[in-house]
Amino acid sequence: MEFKVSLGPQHPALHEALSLRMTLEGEIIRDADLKLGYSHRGIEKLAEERTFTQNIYLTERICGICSHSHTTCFVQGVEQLMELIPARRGLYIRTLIAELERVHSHLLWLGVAGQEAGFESFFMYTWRDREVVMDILDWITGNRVHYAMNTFGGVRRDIDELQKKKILDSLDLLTKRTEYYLSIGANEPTFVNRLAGVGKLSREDAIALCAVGPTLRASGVPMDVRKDDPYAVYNEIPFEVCTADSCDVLGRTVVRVKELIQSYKMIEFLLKNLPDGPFKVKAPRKVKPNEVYSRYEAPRGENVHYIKSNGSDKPERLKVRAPTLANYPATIKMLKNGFIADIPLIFAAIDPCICCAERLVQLDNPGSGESKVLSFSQLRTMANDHYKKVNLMKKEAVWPF
Amino acid sequence: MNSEAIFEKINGEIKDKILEAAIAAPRRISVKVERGQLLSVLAYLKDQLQFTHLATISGVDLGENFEVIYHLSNDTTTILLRILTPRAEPKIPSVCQVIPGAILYERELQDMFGLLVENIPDPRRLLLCDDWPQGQYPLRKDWKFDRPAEIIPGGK
Amino acid sequence: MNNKIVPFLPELLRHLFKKPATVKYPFEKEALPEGFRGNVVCDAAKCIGCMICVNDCPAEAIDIIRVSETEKKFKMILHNDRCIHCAQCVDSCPTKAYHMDAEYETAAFSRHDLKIEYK
Amino acid sequence: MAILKPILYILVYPGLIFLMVYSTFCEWFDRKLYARMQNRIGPLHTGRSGILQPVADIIKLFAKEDIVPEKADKHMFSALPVFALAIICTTALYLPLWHYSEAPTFISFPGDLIVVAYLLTLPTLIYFLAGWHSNNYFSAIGGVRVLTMLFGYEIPLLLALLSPAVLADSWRILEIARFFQDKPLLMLVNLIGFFIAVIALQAKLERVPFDIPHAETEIVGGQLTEYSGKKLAFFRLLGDIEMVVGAGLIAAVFMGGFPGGLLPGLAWFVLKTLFIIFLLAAMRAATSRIRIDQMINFSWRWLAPLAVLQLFIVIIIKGMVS
Repeated sequence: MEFKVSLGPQHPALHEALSLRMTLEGEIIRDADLKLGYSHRGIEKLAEERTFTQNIYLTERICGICSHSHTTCFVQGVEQLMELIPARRGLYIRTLIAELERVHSHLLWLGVAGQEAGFESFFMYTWRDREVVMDILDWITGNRVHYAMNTFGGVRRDIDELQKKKILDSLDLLTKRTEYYLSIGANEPTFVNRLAGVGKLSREDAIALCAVGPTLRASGVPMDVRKDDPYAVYNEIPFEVCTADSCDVLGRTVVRVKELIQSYKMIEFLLKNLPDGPFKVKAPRKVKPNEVYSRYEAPRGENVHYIKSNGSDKPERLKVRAPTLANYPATIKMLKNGFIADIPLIFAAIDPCICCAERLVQLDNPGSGESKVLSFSQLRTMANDHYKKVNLMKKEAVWPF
Repeated sequence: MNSEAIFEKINGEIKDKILEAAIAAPRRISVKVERGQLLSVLAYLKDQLQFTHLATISGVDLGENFEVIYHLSNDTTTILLRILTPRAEPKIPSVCQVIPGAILYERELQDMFGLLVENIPDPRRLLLCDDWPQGQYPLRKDWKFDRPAEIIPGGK
Repeated sequence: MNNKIVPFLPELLRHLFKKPATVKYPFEKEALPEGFRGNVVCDAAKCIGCMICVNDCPAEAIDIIRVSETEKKFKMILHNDRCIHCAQCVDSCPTKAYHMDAEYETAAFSRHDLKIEYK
Repeated sequence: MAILKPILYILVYPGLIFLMVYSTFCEWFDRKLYARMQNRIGPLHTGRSGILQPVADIIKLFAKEDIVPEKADKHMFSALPVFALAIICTTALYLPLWHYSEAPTFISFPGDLIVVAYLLTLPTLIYFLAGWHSNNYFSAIGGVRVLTMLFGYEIPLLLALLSPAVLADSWRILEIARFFQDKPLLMLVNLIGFFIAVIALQAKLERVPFDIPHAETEIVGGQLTEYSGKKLAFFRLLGDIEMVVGAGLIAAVFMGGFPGGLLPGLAWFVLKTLFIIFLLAAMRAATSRIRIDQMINFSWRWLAPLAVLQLFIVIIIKGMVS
């Protein structure tokens, strides 16, 4: 007996709005389909009306978790358009924040994986330790989530000796805790059984469906923009690309934990080799007509900005492709023939950031382009009217059992 | 194989299929092709040069024409493969049979630019809502949205 | 697989007798870092009305209105309800008229209450 | 007066009021332990260190809008929570906590162990019916999972409860308790059975790792998705009382009952049930939710054979003792 169930747009497993329509056969998913667009904000269109300086903060708001990824991707692209060579100390600090952000994002992901699997203690502990990174970021940038550190030609704030020392001190704690979580994740039988063998994505499928980031690396493909197409100062830092061959959710967890440990090493290297000198250089306001294609390895995978300038202080076109969108086709593939119980885990394993993947303005009235402000009583009448209509439709619907 | 070698190879082996090729920036090659040659060039790049990863497809409104850019990358180089399609007849071939992962980007192009993707396996809307009016393509340059003045509720 | 039986238990039991990590927020407050980006505060005496901040503000939260053409008189409205606390105006201002304070409990009953006018 | 006494029994002391007070206290205890194990504070504000929080939650639920879905079977939907609560309160009356020797329970008869085990199964059935009659996909999936799980844990639980009964040579909870109270060393024989019973109780209470029927990240609220307001409050109370009854049953059967006079008997009851709730809370904190197929596999591959093994051990020991 097959029946269709819709997960979302509001569902406890999804932290953002997205609709997943599944055809179920008992507990097994036979077919899955995605409906996107619930949180589309029109950032690409909006960016065409904003100056480059304003766009830094606009791109920062594409995503809350990887806010630094999008600004860095945008800023380094515009720097190429401006033919500007950013300050070396600025680049080091930019890379440092990028790695700290990766640490906080991966720790967040570990917690989310625990929560989706019903392992609440794991969630609480990882998120408690994530506060350490959040505090560091708060301390050196002035905010916990939107760091606003990037600017054309470098970064906006310097790092002093005290901050350097504090970060190095916290790294020991974080390394120890991460190794502990790896041992828990690998040894707790209920948790391992939920992760191992779930959401299989073969190497061939991962390549064909253009998956990115840890999803791709867990299928044994060592693709990492930091190595393939080094930006910022990644060509000077020693690090390894972490892969796994198990092609399942456990592999993705292992890849992320390994990347955490790599990130700690990179942060230590960056702090110990921080060059002296200015942390930013002055940037021009206008940009020559040209185009640039900027790539960045965000915590979730390859982040892509295509920027075309037309000689003014505003971009002609800004195309943003966030890693989550690239992972959707692979997710559909993974969901098929899985259990209902595995949906949240498979979905969480790509570390979805739904509003990253969607970027359009929600118009209140798309036909005429009007936006209205409704009072509460109006809303209530509207809702009542709507439900009267819905009731009529419901009477015709057939109960599937 | 670094980007210079790839550039040489493209210029040597499929010179007749492409319109022009240039190294735009370090590790970036820009290749222009005719609309009809897109699939064969794409298949060549994928099979011979391991350009398996399609990062995204960007559409750009150039006024008379739409430019569609396929961002392909392998482990050393990124190719910006571009085609032009006239505004009067905005058709592009679907590349899903070569790269299955392109489906979401093609659906996005259909929504945002009103390009007609031929032989697309799944022509439904991706991002726009179901009651979005026909013929409105938000990312075209002539689609303007005038923001109404903001009314803050509870005004004095 | 070297599965142990409930490997998490020692950690859990140890924390049973430890102080919780939670901060009882409205009663206890954590120290703010130096350079925290709170609300924007303008020193109206320093403002020369150059409009750079108006052009740079990503959230259109600053309005400078010229009151009279002949005299150099401006009225500045800071829309704190739109402000995204990016501090770009602090960076852009040529006369350093702006700074950020350490206020973070900025809730209000009406968005109108958040508007600040400088003359 | 003769009629007043049973009414007091039912309404006040081992009956409704005592159960509700004690079960909300147990929920608070469980939540506080769970929170402290996770390095959190847990309930904090209502009452002294949040002790009244479960009561406040239930009062809040009673004040909420009570929605009956249009497509649901209205009579069944409304009647099920009341039935469930009535059944579980009846079960509680069989627990020997009043007094041990003369008036041990309000009603006690040979074979009440089987009756309690049977009555404890009924709420599970009601969960299934509640899910089914909600006429919602998530509820239906949740309801089916409830039944599937029932086949997993019920038989190990019964086998585990069987072994002390065999050892004590009685089907009366009271006599089993008295037997182990006289020979406390024999309690150690049932150690495997005790742990099996605790795990099965966890499954019966649908808590992590066995909260499969209402796994919120998968099927929202499971069988209770459509319930709100008063009816949900009834189900919550049901869960709390079920925890107390289950813990009390295990304490009575495996841990030597509740000896002594009126107050000490109650004190023993509280101590022993809180110990079992502590075990349940620790299990909840230390594991992650497993899949339904893994749960069935686990209970048939491990729990059931171990319970049978326990039974064999008990039979051998019994032969040696007598």
